[in-house]
Amino acid sequence: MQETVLLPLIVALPLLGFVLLGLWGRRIGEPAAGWLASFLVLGSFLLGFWLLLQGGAKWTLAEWLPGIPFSLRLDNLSGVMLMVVSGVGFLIHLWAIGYMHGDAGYSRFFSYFNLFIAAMLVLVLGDSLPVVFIGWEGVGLASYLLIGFWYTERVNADSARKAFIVNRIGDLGFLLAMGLLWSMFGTLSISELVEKVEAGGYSFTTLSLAGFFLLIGAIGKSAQVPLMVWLPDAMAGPTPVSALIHAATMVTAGVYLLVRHAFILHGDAFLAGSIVALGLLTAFYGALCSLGQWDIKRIVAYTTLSQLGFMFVAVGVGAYWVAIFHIVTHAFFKALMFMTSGSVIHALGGEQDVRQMGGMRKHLPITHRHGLVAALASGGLPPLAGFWSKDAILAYTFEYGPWLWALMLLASALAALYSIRWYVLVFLGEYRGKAHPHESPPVMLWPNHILMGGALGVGFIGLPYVIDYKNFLEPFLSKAIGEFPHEKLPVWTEWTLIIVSALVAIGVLLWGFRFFQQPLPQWYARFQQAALNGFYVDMLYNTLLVNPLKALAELLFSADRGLLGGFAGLGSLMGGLGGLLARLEAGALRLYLLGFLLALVLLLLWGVLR
Amino acid sequence: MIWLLASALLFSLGAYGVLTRRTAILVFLSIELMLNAAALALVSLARLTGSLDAQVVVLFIIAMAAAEVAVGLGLIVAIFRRRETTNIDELRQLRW
Amino acid sequence: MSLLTLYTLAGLATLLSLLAFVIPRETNRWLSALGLGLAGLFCVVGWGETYEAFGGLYRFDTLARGLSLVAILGGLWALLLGPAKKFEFPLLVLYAVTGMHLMASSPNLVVLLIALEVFSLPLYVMAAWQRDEKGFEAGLKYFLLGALGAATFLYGIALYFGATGSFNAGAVGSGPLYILALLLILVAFAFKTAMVPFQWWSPDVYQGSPTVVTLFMATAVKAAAFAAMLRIFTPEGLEAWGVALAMLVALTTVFGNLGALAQTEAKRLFAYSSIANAGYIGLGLLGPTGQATIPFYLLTYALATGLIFAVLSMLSNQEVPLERLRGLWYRKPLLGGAMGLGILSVLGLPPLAGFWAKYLVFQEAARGGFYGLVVLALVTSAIGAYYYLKTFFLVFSQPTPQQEAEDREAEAAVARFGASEAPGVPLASAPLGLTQALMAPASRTAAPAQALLWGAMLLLALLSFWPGLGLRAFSTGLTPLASLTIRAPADGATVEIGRYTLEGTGRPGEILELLDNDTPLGVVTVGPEGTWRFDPAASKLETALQAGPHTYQVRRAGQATGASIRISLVWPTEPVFVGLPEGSTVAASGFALAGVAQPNQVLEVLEDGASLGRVVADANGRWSLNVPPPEAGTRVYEVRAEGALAGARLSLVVPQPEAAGACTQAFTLTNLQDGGTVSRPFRFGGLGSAPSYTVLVKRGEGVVGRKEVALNPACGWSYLSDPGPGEITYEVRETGRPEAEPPLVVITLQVR
Amino acid sequence: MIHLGLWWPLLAGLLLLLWPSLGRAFALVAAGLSLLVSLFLFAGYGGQGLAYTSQTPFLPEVGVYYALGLDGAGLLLWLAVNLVVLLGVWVAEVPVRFLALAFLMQTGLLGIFAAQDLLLFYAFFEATLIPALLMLWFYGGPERLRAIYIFALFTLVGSLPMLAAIFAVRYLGGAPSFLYADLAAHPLGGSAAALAFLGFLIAFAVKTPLFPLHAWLPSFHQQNHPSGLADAMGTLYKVGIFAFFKWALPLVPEGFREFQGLLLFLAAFGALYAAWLAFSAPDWKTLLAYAGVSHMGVGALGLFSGTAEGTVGALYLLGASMVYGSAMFLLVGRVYQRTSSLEVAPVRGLARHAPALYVLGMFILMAMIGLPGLSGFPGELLVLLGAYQVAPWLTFLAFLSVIAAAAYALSAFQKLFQEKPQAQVVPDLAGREWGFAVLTVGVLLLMGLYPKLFTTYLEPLGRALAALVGGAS
Repeated sequence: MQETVLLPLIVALPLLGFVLLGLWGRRIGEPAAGWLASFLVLGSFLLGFWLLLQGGAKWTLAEWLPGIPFSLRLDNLSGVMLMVVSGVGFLIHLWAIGYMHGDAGYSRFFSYFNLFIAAMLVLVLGDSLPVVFIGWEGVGLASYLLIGFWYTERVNADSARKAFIVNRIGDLGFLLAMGLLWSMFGTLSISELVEKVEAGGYSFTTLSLAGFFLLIGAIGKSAQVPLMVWLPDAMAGPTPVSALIHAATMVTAGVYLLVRHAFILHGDAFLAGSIVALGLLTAFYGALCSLGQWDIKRIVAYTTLSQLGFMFVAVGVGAYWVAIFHIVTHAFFKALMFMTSGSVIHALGGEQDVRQMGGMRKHLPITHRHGLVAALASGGLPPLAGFWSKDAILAYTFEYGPWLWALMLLASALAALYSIRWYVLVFLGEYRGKAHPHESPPVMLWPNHILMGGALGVGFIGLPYVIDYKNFLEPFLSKAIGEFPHEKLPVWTEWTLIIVSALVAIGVLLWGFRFFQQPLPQWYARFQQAALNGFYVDMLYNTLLVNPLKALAELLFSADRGLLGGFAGLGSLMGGLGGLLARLEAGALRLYLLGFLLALVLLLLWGVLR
Repeated sequence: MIWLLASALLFSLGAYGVLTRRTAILVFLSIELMLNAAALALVSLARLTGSLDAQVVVLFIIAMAAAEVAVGLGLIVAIFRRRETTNIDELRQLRW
Repeated sequence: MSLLTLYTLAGLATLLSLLAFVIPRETNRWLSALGLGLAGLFCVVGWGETYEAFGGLYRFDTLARGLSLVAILGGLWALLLGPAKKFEFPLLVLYAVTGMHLMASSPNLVVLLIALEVFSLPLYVMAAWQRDEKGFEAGLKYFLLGALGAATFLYGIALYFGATGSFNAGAVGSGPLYILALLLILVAFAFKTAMVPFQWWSPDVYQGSPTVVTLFMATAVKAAAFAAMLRIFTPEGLEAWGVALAMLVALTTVFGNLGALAQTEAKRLFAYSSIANAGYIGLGLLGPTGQATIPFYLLTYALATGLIFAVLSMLSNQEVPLERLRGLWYRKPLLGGAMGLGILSVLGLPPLAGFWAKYLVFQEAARGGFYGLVVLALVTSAIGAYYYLKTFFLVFSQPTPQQEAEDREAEAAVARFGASEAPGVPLASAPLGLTQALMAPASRTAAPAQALLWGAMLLLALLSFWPGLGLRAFSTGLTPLASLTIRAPADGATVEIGRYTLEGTGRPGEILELLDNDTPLGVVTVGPEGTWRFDPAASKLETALQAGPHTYQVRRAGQATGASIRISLVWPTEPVFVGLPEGSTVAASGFALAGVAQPNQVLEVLEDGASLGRVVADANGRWSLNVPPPEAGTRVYEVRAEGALAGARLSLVVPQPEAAGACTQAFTLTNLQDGGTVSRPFRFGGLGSAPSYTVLVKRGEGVVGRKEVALNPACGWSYLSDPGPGEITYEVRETGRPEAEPPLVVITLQVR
Repeated sequence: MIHLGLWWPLLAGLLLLLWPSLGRAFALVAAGLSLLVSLFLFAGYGGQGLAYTSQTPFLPEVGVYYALGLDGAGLLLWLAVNLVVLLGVWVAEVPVRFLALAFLMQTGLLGIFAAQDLLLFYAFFEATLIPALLMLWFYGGPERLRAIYIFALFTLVGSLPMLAAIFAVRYLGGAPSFLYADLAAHPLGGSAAALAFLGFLIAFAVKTPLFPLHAWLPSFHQQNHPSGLADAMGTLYKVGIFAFFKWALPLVPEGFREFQGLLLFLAAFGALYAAWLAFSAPDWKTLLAYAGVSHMGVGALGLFSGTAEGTVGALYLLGASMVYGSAMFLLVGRVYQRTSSLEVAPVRGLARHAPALYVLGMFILMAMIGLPGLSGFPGELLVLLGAYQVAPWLTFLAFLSVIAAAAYALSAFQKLFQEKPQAQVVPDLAGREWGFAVLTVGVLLLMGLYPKLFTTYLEPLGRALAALVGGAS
């Protein structure tokens, strides 16, 4: 862990991309901007990988703010996240070169893309909380810019603003957490916090309050139940944006934050319970909504929501390394899913409604293969990546409580259902649309190939202990997250769990395969209507929160003008008083004489009697 | 000592006169009365302390009163010539 | 020499009243203007000296000069802007200014009364100058109430004479009669300066009389009245009239500012403003150094209000409704600008002189301890800000076209008919269609009037940026009476402990408290010539002689603040005596010498060259040595740092020890300690009861000499010896006791 | 050197007033020179205590000195004022006399920050009012008369209690003169302290502006010259926080402790109240006015918490809000010059035709809502850290304004720049505006990414105040 200036260089590369493309984007022109952006991300990937091999790195600028250093730190945990962010990020950059072909703001897009990567890297590498916060809000800004990339349409601009504001609510939680930790420990750098928390000597409830604030921050960023409204609307952005930001990287930042602060959350039953509850609720909400959507990107968005629910449950039950493992696997197969949807949209000339698709198996053979693998991996078919991480989560939930395991099993069944629904509606049956689909160019296909390989193989880095094949991820991560005691399930229960989840997955996939091909029954149509607009959550928020606040603002505005009236009233009161006094001068000389003598007598009396 | 009380009485009589009379001349007359009350007080004090200054001052007062009468009556006569009345209650144009 | 002001004013007034019938009106006006100018010049010549005349009745000091100048300024303004048609106007102005000059410069009450009448009578006539309804009403009201005021004043003087036995202002008196007298006089002056509740006359009279006379009244009359008040109500007698004046001031500021809010006519509005300002000046009376601040305030006030009323008088002599001022800046920039500057100064906006004046006056009241009154005055001046700003913005707003048409009409009418006041043109011929307000007399906008406007504005600007100039001018010739200062040592200096004494000025015979770093140091009475001295070393306060910063503050008993200096004390480089002033007499039976030196510095004390022993200064640099009974006569004591050749000297007088009867004190040896080192020659001694003692001198074991020492009448014995260097021991026994007996005291010394 | 820096703008202003023919070039050079001087002063600052002090008696009998001196806070604010004036002169399309008035006001402001004598401070504090009034007067909107009344009365009526407080501090405290050192050496105690502090509170609350006394601000900004220069100078005139920090708290710490609870509540409530109001502001100037009130509320919260971080945060936020507040006003002025309307409501979609303007607007707005990496964030973070220790609930209340800020800023921004572009073609940034844009963005980034440059000098001041006031709630 040596101090090296290469660490900030990792962040500087994409930042350089942002600046170059931002200022001279037009001059750089169409394909060159894309390649430049992609290679910069590749550069930071390789640099990060090389530093990780050397056992991590550190870089600090002391007293950036009084008592707060600007410090970056690459350890195993942020190493894994770095690999995901820059690796998958690079692939999506390549894919976007093809996808964004012919768009007017081509270089502007890639400069924002690089800004996002830079902000995400700062978030992941930041050691002191304010630095993480810079990345945290930087990522929010990038998502605002990218969602509202085609800002000329009102709906895109509105959803960008909505995303930013909801994220800001989460950020407030993060800020308050920083305030509380500062007032408790007087420092905000995570390494010192770890020692201080071990040292003890603080009231336990305030620490759990800090944990709660962090949780609010994570909910805001990872779109968990109360603050999940912005993710579906975020699909208004171009598909690579949805793939990178709203599948692979940004939404997982919340999980990363919780895992990074595992030493605060661990051992606090209340917090763990609430995380599990939130995760479960989000998983079910995401799954059910996804089943009712018609827009292809919204389907995939809700599936992401559901998978995030899984990750939160993993963190809740204390399986921190499993959450990161699920992030890695999810990054691969979800990005693949998004990119295949993107290829399909690209092929159909921008058509996003699933009802106008179908039969892509014949027209786009290669994309079909990617779609099949993505659906199966997301559904949790045994040998693929999705199965292993989901199964690990299920194992830990069984430890936490069998009732939770049953619910999670149901959720994974739903996951299999919506994955296969997505596959069937897009690739099977006859083509219902009017356009004539053509295969995507190689620059879009090759990233998908790599992701397909990942979706197939990445599961094997975290096998359960029963399979004698060594588990690489757990020891690697626990060095950074910290050792948390965890007694292993007996062997036979582990095997039964694995077999049961495998059987459920295969069964549901087959059932779904057949179910979605024939005309849908009546009860499903009614359910679909409700699920389409997210069980009316948006409408609920508007009536309960947004409109009353706007009305109150109007009221306050007129009240403020009234305040000014109040001061003017005070003035006129003085004027009235003055008028009264002036009235005294009634002009009659006798009155004056009387006034004079009366005052004289009074003064003399007072003078003598005093 | 008794004369001091007498002058005080005279002074308050003058004040009463100022308040009750309506015509300007009588008001002015009662003010002159108050002046003479002050002169009386001075004379009695001179007698008490035996100093000559007070008596000289009384002479000054008489001269001053005369000057005041000259100017005052001139003014009152001018008003009478223009308004045919010296009732001070009618002069009420200047107010508020 | 400086009686000239009085002579020019009075002489010219009488001369002109004789010649007025013969010389043309214009020369009459210019002559009186010249006379006023000359009188002003004589005031300025010999500024700072005080000149007594007529056996104390006429005192021409700085106060008189300053306020006469203000009165003359008012007079000049009235003269130049005043009507030129009738010759009486300049004469009346001259008489009034003479009266005001007299009032400003005499401490005698009777002369004040006469001066009051001298300047009031012309004013009554000038008030009724317009010869119309309102003019006569104003004149009559002013006259009757004025007469009433004069009567009260006279009665006050009578009682004052009864209480104090003298007519001079500063006489000391007590008891109810004295208070009654002072209150009566206060009422008379409250009437003259239009303080509430005696201000009834001023709004009506200001509105009724011609604007020029209002100008004269507002500026000059107040100056003269306050000059007299400054002489009568001096800070010593504060307890008697202080609270009464405070009540008057409180009522005045409230009434003046609030009343003005509802006014629509300019002259009446500024009447209320001048009532309020009278209140503020009253504040100045309550403080210790009112003599300097009030004239400064009056000067700035006179300039500012003079500007305002001058502009109003240039607009019209009758009433000036506020609407008439709208857009003045655009129609007549000079008038608009002058009015704007005047209003801002009276309002007290910081960079302008009005602010410094108001600040100084508020500070006086704060120093006098009337904090509540200061806060009230501040709040009312905040209220006042409203109507000042309203007028200011009115002047600077866009003029309505109808107003511009009125202006053009007025110019044409003036051109055709000449000023309503212009000599020779009867008023009647002007078409009655024009409102009176329009008739702006042509002579008013002539060159001299504008020159005066520019002069007043420049003076106001000068006072805005260098208020110190005005303040110092008014406080030069000030009798040391008022100022309380610390003159030595200089503020901020570093001084050696013990080498300095605190000196300063104050009122003769006054008792002052001294504080060192806010802890009482001591009390000192001021000598007859107004100076006091105090040696901090003599004070009981132990921190008095510590090194480090010291803030010495001197205060009058019962007041919160006074003059103060900050010096930093350092250890003296070479030792010095403290506590015993030069040449004081000491006890023949021995006394203690004390002083200050560097901490734990080794010193040697010598008496007429003979060492009395070494002594070590303690941690905070203090040292002391008990001197054995010295011979009678003046002895010179010297203290030297070890190894130094010379040191500080102190000569003290030792009286002849008279026989004190049987000495019963026990035997003591006061100065030397066993084992100390001494330089040659040295003396030691102490007290005892035996008639005489023998001192045995031994080197090692061998006896070197024996000497008998007799007890002096003050029961003290002392032994002077000058042995060779080296170790020597002394044994002292009562004479006649055998050698073998243990001695009363044995000391061995190292002699250098 | 300090005298040159202080009086040069006045001289330049007077020259411009007398010879308007000197023109804009001279104004630009003058503003540039004063910025150079303040940069030179900043560079030469040794980092400890008061530098460049000079003291000559003005009214010795009364103890008034013409005393100047600059510490960390003074230097930062000098830089901010001079920079904003340069920006204003550089880009505002205004008659030359207007620039002269701006220079006059600049001297007043620099005087406020450099005065070391309480009465001199009071004189500058009031004198700055006159050019502001004249600017509003000569170049204001239709009902400027009412706005002037309100503005002048608020300031004047506000500052007279301060005069009473000055007396109390001087005479009850027993200080020999009005010099800051003397006054600070004799802090005022007992019952008078509360009253004295109340006097300071009223005057400085008007200038912060703290919640109830902010009523003059919206009308002041609405009626001012649309070019935004007058509003920029108005933003600089929000010296309340500095005044509290420099004069009110150190001189009357005991009085402050009694009012601390109330002040914390007013600051926090004001921050949220104003941010909420900004959401429904009909035009850009009202919106920015309320945004300013909200940021100053947050800053005041930091200062009144009495902690070292809070004070440093408050001062830094004051400097930052001066830069981005004024820059935003000037930008709105440029938008007015292009579209001759300031309303927020109608959609104008300028981004299509003026992308550079769009990016510049984005930068300044993001700085305003405290996006990390830009100048708003360090101040707000420090305020949060400081205030949280003393009043966690009020800090939460105040920092809700962070969300409201995002709401009002982005919705107004969206209507102005994004959505359907209008037909009328709007010119993008022209020659002079590029300089303005580059300079502003550069300063925002510098203050956001490298706050250490300034906070090292503010740190000792913060700790000294915290020690004095004790930070207890």
